[in-house]
Amino acid sequence: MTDMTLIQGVNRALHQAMKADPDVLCLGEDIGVNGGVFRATEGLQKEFGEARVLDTPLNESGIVGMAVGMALYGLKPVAEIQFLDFIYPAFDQIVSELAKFRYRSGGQFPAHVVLRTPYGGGIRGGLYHSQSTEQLFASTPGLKVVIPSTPADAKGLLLTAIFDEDPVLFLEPKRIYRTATGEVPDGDHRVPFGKARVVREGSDVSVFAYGAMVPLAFQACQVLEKTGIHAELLDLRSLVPLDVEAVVRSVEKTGRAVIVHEAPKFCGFGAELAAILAEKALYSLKAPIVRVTGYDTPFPYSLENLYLPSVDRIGRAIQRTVAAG
Amino acid sequence: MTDMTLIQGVNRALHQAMKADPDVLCLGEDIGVNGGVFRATEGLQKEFGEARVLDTPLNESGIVGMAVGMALYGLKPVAEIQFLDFIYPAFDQIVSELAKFRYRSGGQFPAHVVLRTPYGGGIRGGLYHSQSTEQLFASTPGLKVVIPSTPADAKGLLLTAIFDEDPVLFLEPKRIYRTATGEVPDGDHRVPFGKARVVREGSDVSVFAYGAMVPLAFQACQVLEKTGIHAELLDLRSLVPLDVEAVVRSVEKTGRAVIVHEAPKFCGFGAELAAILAEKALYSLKAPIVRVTGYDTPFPYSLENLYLPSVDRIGRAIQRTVAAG
Amino acid sequence: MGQMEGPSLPDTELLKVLRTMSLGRAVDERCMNLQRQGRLGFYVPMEGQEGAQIGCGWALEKGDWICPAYREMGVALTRGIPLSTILDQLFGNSADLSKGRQMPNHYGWRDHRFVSASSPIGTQIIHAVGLAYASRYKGEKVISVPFFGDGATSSTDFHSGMNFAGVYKAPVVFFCQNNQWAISLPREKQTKSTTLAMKANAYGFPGVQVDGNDFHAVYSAVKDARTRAIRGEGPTLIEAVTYRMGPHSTSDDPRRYRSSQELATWKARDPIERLKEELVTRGALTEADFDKMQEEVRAEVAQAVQQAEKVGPPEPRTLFEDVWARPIPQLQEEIQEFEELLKEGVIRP
Amino acid sequence: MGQMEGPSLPDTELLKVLRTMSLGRAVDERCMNLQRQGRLGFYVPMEGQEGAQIGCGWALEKGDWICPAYREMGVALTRGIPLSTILDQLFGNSADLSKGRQMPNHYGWRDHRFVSASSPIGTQIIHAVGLAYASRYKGEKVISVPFFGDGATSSTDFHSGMNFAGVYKAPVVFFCQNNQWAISLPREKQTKSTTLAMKANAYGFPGVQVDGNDFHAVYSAVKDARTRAIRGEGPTLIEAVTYRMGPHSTSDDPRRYRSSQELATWKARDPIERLKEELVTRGALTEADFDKMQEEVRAEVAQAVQQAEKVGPPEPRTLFEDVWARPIPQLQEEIQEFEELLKEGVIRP
Ligand SMILES: Cc1ncc(C[n+]2csc(CCOP(=O)(O)OP(=O)(O)O)c2C)c(N)n1
Ligand SMILES: Cc1ncc(C[n+]2csc(CCOP(=O)(O)OP(=O)(O)O)c2C)c(N)n1
Ligand SMILES: [Mg+2]
Ligand SMILES: [Mg+2]
Repeated sequence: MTDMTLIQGVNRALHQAMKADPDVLCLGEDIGVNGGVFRATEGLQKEFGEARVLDTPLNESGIVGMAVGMALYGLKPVAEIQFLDFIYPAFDQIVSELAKFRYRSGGQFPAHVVLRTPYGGGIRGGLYHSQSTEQLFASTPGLKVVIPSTPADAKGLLLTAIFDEDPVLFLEPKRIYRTATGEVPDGDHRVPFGKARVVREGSDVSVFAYGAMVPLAFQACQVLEKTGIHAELLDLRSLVPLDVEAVVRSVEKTGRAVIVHEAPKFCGFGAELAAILAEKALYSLKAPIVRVTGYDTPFPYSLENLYLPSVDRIGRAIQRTVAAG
Repeated sequence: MTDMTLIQGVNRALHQAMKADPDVLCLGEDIGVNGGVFRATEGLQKEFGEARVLDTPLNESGIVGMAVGMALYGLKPVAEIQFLDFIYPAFDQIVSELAKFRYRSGGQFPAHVVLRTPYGGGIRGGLYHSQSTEQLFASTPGLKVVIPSTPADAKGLLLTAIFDEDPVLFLEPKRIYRTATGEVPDGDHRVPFGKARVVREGSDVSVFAYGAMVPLAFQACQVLEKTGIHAELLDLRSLVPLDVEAVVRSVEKTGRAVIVHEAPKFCGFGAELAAILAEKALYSLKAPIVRVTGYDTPFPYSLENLYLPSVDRIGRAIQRTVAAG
Repeated sequence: MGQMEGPSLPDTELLKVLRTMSLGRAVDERCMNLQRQGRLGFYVPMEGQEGAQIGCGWALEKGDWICPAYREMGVALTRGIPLSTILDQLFGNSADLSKGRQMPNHYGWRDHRFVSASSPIGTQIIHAVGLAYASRYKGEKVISVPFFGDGATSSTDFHSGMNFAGVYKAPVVFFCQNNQWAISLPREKQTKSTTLAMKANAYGFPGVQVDGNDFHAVYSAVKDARTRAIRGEGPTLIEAVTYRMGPHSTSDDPRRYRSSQELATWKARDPIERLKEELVTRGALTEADFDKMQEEVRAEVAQAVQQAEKVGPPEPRTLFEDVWARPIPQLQEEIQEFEELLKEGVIRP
Repeated sequence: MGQMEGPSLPDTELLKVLRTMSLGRAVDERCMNLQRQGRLGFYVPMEGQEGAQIGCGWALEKGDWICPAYREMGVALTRGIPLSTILDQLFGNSADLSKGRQMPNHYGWRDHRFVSASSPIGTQIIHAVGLAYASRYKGEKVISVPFFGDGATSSTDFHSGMNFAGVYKAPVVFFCQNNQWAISLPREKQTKSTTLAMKANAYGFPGVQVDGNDFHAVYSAVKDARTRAIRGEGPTLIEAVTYRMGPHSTSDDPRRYRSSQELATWKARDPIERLKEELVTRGALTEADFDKMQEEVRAEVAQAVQQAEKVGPPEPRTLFEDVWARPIPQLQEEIQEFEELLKEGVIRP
């Protein structure tokens, strides 16, 4: 066990995977000499050389497409996209190629690529350094979508991603890169996909969150505990595959659901959670399902604090849901 | 009134808009001399010339980006993407530029572009000539997403789109381009966005559909009528803006909801409809909300008929929902 | 344009080349007919491009990676892929290694390093760079060859692929078949560069324009480029100037946009006729031999079609395979529902 | 590289140029400091690129469209945009015409045809083609100028923009500031083409490389290209060779990837020093005049900063404006909830 930050967890996983398997390569903009603009890849090029840690030209379609080619060969490329906001030039490569290679070839050409990218708000990054658009990828069959909220999960989920067989979009909540700290198991620590983490148990309401919203939701739950509301908090960890069973089970117990994410509400990932519950747990529901999310606007700069879900906003939603029925 | 097909409705709208307003231009691949691979733009270049009907090089980012530039000037470009499946190279231009220009400039630079594109399955087009991915656009604030299912709506909604102030993704259900026929008002026929069409009224269950699923759902409802099930069918027409009021009102009346779309289920547009209902109409719901959709796989070729929602599948879902509670 | 002095290969081998080209032509003819008769869903002919495709394929080695677009049946024939395997794909039947998942002409065979093609234009160009990089990284002496058209030079991944290949000096031979048309858009409206070959300069490596209807010219240009790539001298772009004699696909009507005169001009440059004439002139082939060859390949095609048509469609359950390595919960649930629907007869294979 | 023989403009005007360059430098210095003090959220300096930016801006006409990236403050100064307007954007205050929506340096002013910048690299390049096409279509005799860096030449929309401009002969002057670095990636690793200018050949129009630290060279290259474009002779790519003296942004530490020696070499070629020396040599300026000019511009900046800092943040409700032309139902509902949250004090401005 070592105490570290979330981004150090990422760095440890990369380091360990590269050390363990020469087929693991990293590529991306500024990831070599510079160690990544957030320093996630710090030290890797020095240790593993330029042939394994590639600084790429400025073209995300090139980065992902090149990684797909490497993966077709059988390598295990880990591509960094500098910000999730800059992934869209690669969208065609991701949804048309990466996600569909295994299927369209009848299983002959699996393409296992890990796409790592910082995402989310709270760092005063404005429209293009703050977005959360996980729903775009979660709605594309063939991809997996994974989001850690602790240093241990950052390392454990990333190692799982690198040695998984499917393409994985690994979203790193940059806002808590350095503020989320904690003990991380040394060695080959793997956290399986599709198993939500019960952050706290409770009987009155189920709160679902992921990424940087987990610590905020946790705080909100803690505050409410003092008012007699016992909220259960689940960190989903992977959106695809989703731990449907845990989500449904929790609401069957509590009868209420509050969903928290940074992305805009309309057609966000929260919609799928609500839809699953409206199909599978309808008769357990005592109160309307509430979503606490970013608003249906682009991400603002000066007014970011008013835009993002806050402890108070989450708390109010939980309180009202419990009061509602 | 003139009897025509859905694609003729599209062609009429384009023709009329270009005739009425010299600021309306069309651009896209093969839309000029060839009149579009589906003939939606037939005759336009001949009538309005090459300066107003542009055959473009093969680059969708270029098509949309160029249209954005024209729109920044103040023109009203209508860009055709040959198939929705080929829109992804332009995804960055759509979600990062087109959708955000008005917002990021504080309203100084609105960018009003209409993106027309055939979409959906049922024509044996396999993975890349069949997809429905409306949720990708509906989840992006700043865009409008519109889908006709009749010739009259094709003309009326497209004319509204061209003279709207916001960017519009206009999805044309290619499967019914020629099979959907009907009377279309002559002249400047406009159909407003955000008003669902009640295809049939009913009291037992609400069925929500759009595009090529509307005629299938209608057939299913007709069949069930004979068994004493009175289903209400709404054609949503525009996903953004959505007629939330009509959706909620219908379920408040019927107490049951079946959602039909071609796109895969997980995180599809149906999830948002279910989420809205689980928030706003929970206490009216007598039965779990059911989604009849494409499966969570890429779009297949040989087995397309097993993949797509059919009259029977829709009918079964309605029947079961009514029986459920 | 590169013009060869004499033959690049012995006549015995050139006869095989001619036979392969003829076989390709026969497949095209037959499949266009099958589509018209409603027996095949769709088809993309390569008629007119046999010199370019088979010239290039002939110059490659077994381990080289092919990253095709949808028109590369001729290349497939040079890779030793059985005719029946090609037809299984076209019919999307249960013997198709891609499980009937894709439209006709979107081939892919792992064992032949013939990468599964997709429809979006240009995407394979950058894959080829990744494959080349990976092969070199693993110590293999092979190259990658992305195949694409004149239209594809405008695509996003032409730019990313060319630039990345230049930067990493990847062993790639970019093979562009300039067949003059991208559906209805003529080459001159696709881009204003004088040649497509010269686009390579923008990425720091050489581009070569060759007569794509001259098997020898193509063969030797590819051989040279391959040698350079293997030696570590970096990528090459080859522009093979040729012509699409048929429609873009069975959905297309070229009379809407091009003249019969243009067609006639190019018909006179037919790559098969050309190689045949050469061999006849040299006395390596008689007209009768050639006619017999045509009959043979047609019979071969007829037999393969008959066989492939008999094979049934893929099993319904295969619909759900290969989305992810293993079905994840959301899919498992759908499979279960699907089985019920099948059992109830709500959906029928 | 193009070298000018004599001055391109009368000394009175060159003095204005020097003042504008100095003003830009003063804004940079001040803002870098403000950011360090935590008074400004972020900043992107253009230090070292004043010759290129102001040289280009000076050669343009009022109606020309500017499609900037995030580093184009110098260009903004040449468009007559008041310093206070620039600072309002940097502070994202309620006077900012973009309503504080964007990070610092992402300027946009409709009245000046200075198009709102975004962060994604290269996207504005193709917008410029659409704007140029539209302007010509409406009969205006103006051009569009997309500004971008060496890194952006690898981007998707460099390729689409250059190609479309060539095909439509659009009146565009592509202005590339090759400042040697794309964050930590040096020019030589960005692309293997010998010059960036030569990339224009791949699209059928001329490319020119100029010394970007020489105001005169830039000014006259842009003037020439503009004239060609207006005459209907098509687009030009200009590569202005310059250097980014500061960090990529306030988030960057260039010591991680480049040498102090390289920095020193380029410091010796400072575009401001160079123009000043020229004017001093010619007797049009004294050292004292120059020092006074520096004091003046610094005072001007200090005053503008003071003023802009006093303005408060945008009103909370503005958060929901301009997403669509009018709020659609889903947004109206959110606005209503937002108002409640504000009233209850759950969210606080
Ligand atoms: C990204 C994308 N846009 C549009 C299409 C539709 N389309 C299919 S083929 C084609 C023309 C391709 O021309 P070219 O690259 O010259 O190849 P050719 O068909 O001539 O072999 C177009 C526009 C597509 N498949 N992909
Ligand atoms: C599509 C995209 N990818 C990555 C980034 C992150 N990024 C911001 S600036 C930059 C380098 C740009 O270099 P260049 O074009 O030379 O412009 P300069 O900063 O030197 O002025 C990168 C990689 C981005 N903004 N957009
Ligand atoms: Mg072609
Ligand atoms: Mg640069």
